Amino acid sequence: MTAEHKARVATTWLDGCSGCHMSLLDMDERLLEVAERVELVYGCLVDAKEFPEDVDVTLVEGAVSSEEDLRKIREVRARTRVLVSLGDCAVTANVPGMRNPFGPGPVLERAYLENVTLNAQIPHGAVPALLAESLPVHAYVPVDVFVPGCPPSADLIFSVIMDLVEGRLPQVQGTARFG
Amino acid sequence: MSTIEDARAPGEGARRRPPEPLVPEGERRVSANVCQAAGCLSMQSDLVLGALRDRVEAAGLSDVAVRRVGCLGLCAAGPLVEVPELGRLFDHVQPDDGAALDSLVTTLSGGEPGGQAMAKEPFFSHQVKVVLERCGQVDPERVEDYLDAGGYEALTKTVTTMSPEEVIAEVVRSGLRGRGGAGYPTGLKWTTVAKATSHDGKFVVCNADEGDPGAFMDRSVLESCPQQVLEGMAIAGYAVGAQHGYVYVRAEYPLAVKRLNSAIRQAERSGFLGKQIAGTDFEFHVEVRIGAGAFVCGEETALLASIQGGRGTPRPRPPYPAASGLWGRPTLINNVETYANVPPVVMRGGEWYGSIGTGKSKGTKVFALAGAVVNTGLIEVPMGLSLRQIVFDIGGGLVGGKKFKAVQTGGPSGGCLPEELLDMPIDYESLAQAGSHMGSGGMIVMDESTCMVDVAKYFMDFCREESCGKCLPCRAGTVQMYGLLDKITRGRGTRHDLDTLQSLAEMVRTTSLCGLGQGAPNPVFSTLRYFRDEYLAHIDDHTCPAGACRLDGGER
Amino acid sequence: MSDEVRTLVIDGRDVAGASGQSILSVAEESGVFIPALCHLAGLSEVGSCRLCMVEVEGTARLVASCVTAVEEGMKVTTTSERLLAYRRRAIELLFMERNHVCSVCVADNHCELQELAKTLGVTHFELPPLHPACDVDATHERFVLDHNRCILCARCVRVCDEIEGAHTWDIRGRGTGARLISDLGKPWGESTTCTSCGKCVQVCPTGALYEKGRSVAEGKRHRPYVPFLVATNALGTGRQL
Amino acid sequence: MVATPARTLSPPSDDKRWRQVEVRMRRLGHRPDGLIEVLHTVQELFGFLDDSALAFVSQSLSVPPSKVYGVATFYSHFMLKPQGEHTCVVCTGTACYINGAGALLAKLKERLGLEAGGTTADGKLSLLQARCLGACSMAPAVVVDGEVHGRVTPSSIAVLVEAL
Repeated sequence: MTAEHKARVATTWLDGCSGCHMSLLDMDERLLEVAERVELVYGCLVDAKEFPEDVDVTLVEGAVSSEEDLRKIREVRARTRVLVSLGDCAVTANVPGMRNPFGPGPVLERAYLENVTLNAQIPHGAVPALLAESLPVHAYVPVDVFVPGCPPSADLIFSVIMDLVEGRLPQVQGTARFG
Repeated sequence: MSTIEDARAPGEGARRRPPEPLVPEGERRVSANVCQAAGCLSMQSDLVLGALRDRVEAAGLSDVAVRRVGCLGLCAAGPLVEVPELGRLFDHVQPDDGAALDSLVTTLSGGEPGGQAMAKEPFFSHQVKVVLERCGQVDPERVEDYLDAGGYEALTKTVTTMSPEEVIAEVVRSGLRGRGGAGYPTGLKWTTVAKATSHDGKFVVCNADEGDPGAFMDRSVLESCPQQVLEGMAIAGYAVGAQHGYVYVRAEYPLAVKRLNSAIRQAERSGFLGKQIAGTDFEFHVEVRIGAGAFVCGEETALLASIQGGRGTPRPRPPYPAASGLWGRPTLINNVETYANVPPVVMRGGEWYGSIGTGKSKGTKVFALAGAVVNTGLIEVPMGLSLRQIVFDIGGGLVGGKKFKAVQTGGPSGGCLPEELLDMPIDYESLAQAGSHMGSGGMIVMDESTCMVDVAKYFMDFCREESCGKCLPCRAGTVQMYGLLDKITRGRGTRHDLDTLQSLAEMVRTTSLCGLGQGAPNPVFSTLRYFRDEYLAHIDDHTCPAGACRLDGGER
Repeated sequence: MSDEVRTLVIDGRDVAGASGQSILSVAEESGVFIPALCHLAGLSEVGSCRLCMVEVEGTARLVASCVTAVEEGMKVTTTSERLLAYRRRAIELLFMERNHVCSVCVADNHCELQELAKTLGVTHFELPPLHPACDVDATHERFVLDHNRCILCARCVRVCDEIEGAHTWDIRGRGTGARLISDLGKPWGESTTCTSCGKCVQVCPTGALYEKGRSVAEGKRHRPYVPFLVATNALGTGRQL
Repeated sequence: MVATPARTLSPPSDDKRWRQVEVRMRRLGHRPDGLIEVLHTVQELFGFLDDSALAFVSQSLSVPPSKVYGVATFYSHFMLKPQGEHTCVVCTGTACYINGAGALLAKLKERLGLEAGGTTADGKLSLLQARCLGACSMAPAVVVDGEVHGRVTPSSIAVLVEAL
């Protein structure tokens, strides 16, 4: 099969721990099978600076927690045909969302003031500003496929990718679960 | 003490009368009935009573009785004084309003009658008083007044001349249905409790936990004529074979509680409660239980849990209270208005009662008319009267000539009826078909300045706060529905939110454990049905057509 | 309970139960799965989670199968599109009501809520999380109460009252503000009625109650725990099961 | 643990009002189902229900403490904290709501810096919210120290509260 027939797939990473990407790599030798069907056009495994246009499938890991996350996911959505929320953070906000009952202020204070012994200060400008709440991806943009799990198993990710490149809607109901 | 004659006999040693109103010793030519129900009282009608009494005394009118009575109905125009013999009504009578008091005294002394001619008051047109017959006529704190007005004749007739089966047959014949909202046939309920076997007693419970916001019928009845409710309960006790009754009243109604307690003491002294009622072996005791501020306790199983000292959480039915109620024994539960209907049914017969009203909804219904209507107050109308007659004839139309938008009936589980349904007859079936229900009888008129999405949000706020928290759909579902409605009223909602709201409402209605949860989505359904364009205006155009919502718009 | 036999049809299968027995219990015995969270064999039924609602032919309303007795000739349907939609919504309402973060929960892998979400095919939530600020009470010497994971099923309340006889637990407040409480709403460690028997921990379907020292995914329960207790109790008292 | 016979329990203090509570409990036969009645009595006498009162009632009626606490917190009428010297209750029934009770309440909250159910720092005033007082014909209604005021406006309420 030639490169032209390969699905253009991207992965991206918002507020998450990279565990879902690790799980993706856990496919081990099946990565070769995937590579035959997929052209990876963007993601932490690829040296691309700009999120490209005209992407068939994007797997997004992580919750939307900062202004930068929000900018990124809107761009991704605009340039992607099938958007996949990969893992609990993208699907439910999961661990990043644990700050929500407290609000960003107390969380920043805890992290940058109370627990710091040297040069305690809340950073401004150097890092993107936090949104009031950390929310799942579909709180901001429409999502086509949800794959919960923390992380989703390599088997599940493999089957989701293969379903999508073969034009099937992945059936994860009854297989995937939170946590 | 055994008969009515005995009870009326003066000079009973045990009888301690409450402070006497001014009643002439000799012949009474006319009387001035000063309303002492909560509405008028809050406008100092007690001072009006005192002031009028002083003036009548000063004028030497020895054949005039100045009496305190219960609700005269037209609460909007209080304090009210009625001169029934002349059919005159004086409204807005202030204790320091010399002119009004002078006019009253002139009227009472036989001069030019002042005030309004009641016959001409549109407010009193269309009304038929069965439950409220004695409400503006008797002193609520004097059993003698009630007896003079024919009170306790029905109970005496019941226990001395009728078998329990005959009493129930009469109630069945009347077609009376529960006035608490659901409209369950009263006779059928009584039959079930009567048939239930119990070795250690049965109970009769009066639900006076009138919690619907905008409803004050039961309060008015208890404040105006508590004896009639007690009499109805005692008749019910005789019919179903119970010797003990409880009245469960809201703590928010202190005056009703006070008058009820005093009525029980007086009825006991007069031999109409307690042992050997009317000289027979029948005994019936009534205790008052005061609620503590939980709307859900209007639900019968929650009410029973509360009477037994627990958290007022409903339980699944069956078993129904008729089979297993208070302390696991058969228990009859009806509301205030239902019991108040019983003495007239027994006295005048079920046939007579059934001749009032419509095919399936017999008799009269008491409504509390409130909101954006001119004549707010307490009314009693035959079933089948149209909404238009109530709002525009009795209610006198809308305040300030504003445009009518909706009538809300049935409280937090009821619905909002639009203009096109104004000619609908008011009965159980029509209301249910229109997506609302009778409820206990609150009727709130809304004009064009009321936003229907905001009204739905208001009721959802009520339900989420009053949910007992036991079953999941009601506990968490009402909170989520409130969130969606709040989002829409802020102009942040989407069409997708509307779909979610609708499917969530459907789920909460179908799966909740009790009536509170099952009914909670009704205001959403009815406003979506009749006022969907208002929802869409908030969503698509980010505007509130009524100008009631503060839209902050923007994206989430 | 009477021994009279009732025959009925559940999902097209002919089954039999005793009069007075619940639909749920007969289904369980017949190997038909009906989801439920507040129900636990051996405890009284409260009918509050509403997950076990089923369709009964000839009845317009759904009935909670845990509190509805079987009747002769009944035709019960335990799964339909409508029921599935309601159940998924119920799971969603539970997840959104408190702060359920499976990945860092002591009950991960041993949680009835998590398992049910999977079984019912819940993959995401449409409704917004309410994320209330909830306490974690670790004052007891052996156990922890994490309100973030509590679904108010009241199994703990019932086991403590009905089997242990201590009635340490109850619910305070109402609506979504309702919380599990011990004694006069004070920290669990100060309870004078708690016998530290741990029954509440064993019956908790989620990670709301757990043994100290357990970490993520280590909160395995001993099941079936209550039926065993009920059986031993019954042996002691001669009470009929 | 063997329960101490309820009748010999001693009240939390030698305050004379406890005698009235004891009389009420005796009249109810120290039955557990008299719980709400007894809580009403305690609150009438003391204004609120504190821990010692709840514990006393729990022991006297042989009701588990968690159940007493569960009941006391279920009903909005029961107060677990002392109330202000004065109370201002805003009715938020339907008729009052559509006649502007929301604005009234917002005004009061802002002016007093309180949420509904709160009491000012000086203990002077408690702001409460009621679910329909049945004074619908005078909507919006406010009850200040037990006295009903009808057709209240944001400015007239300010005057009322200021006068306290």
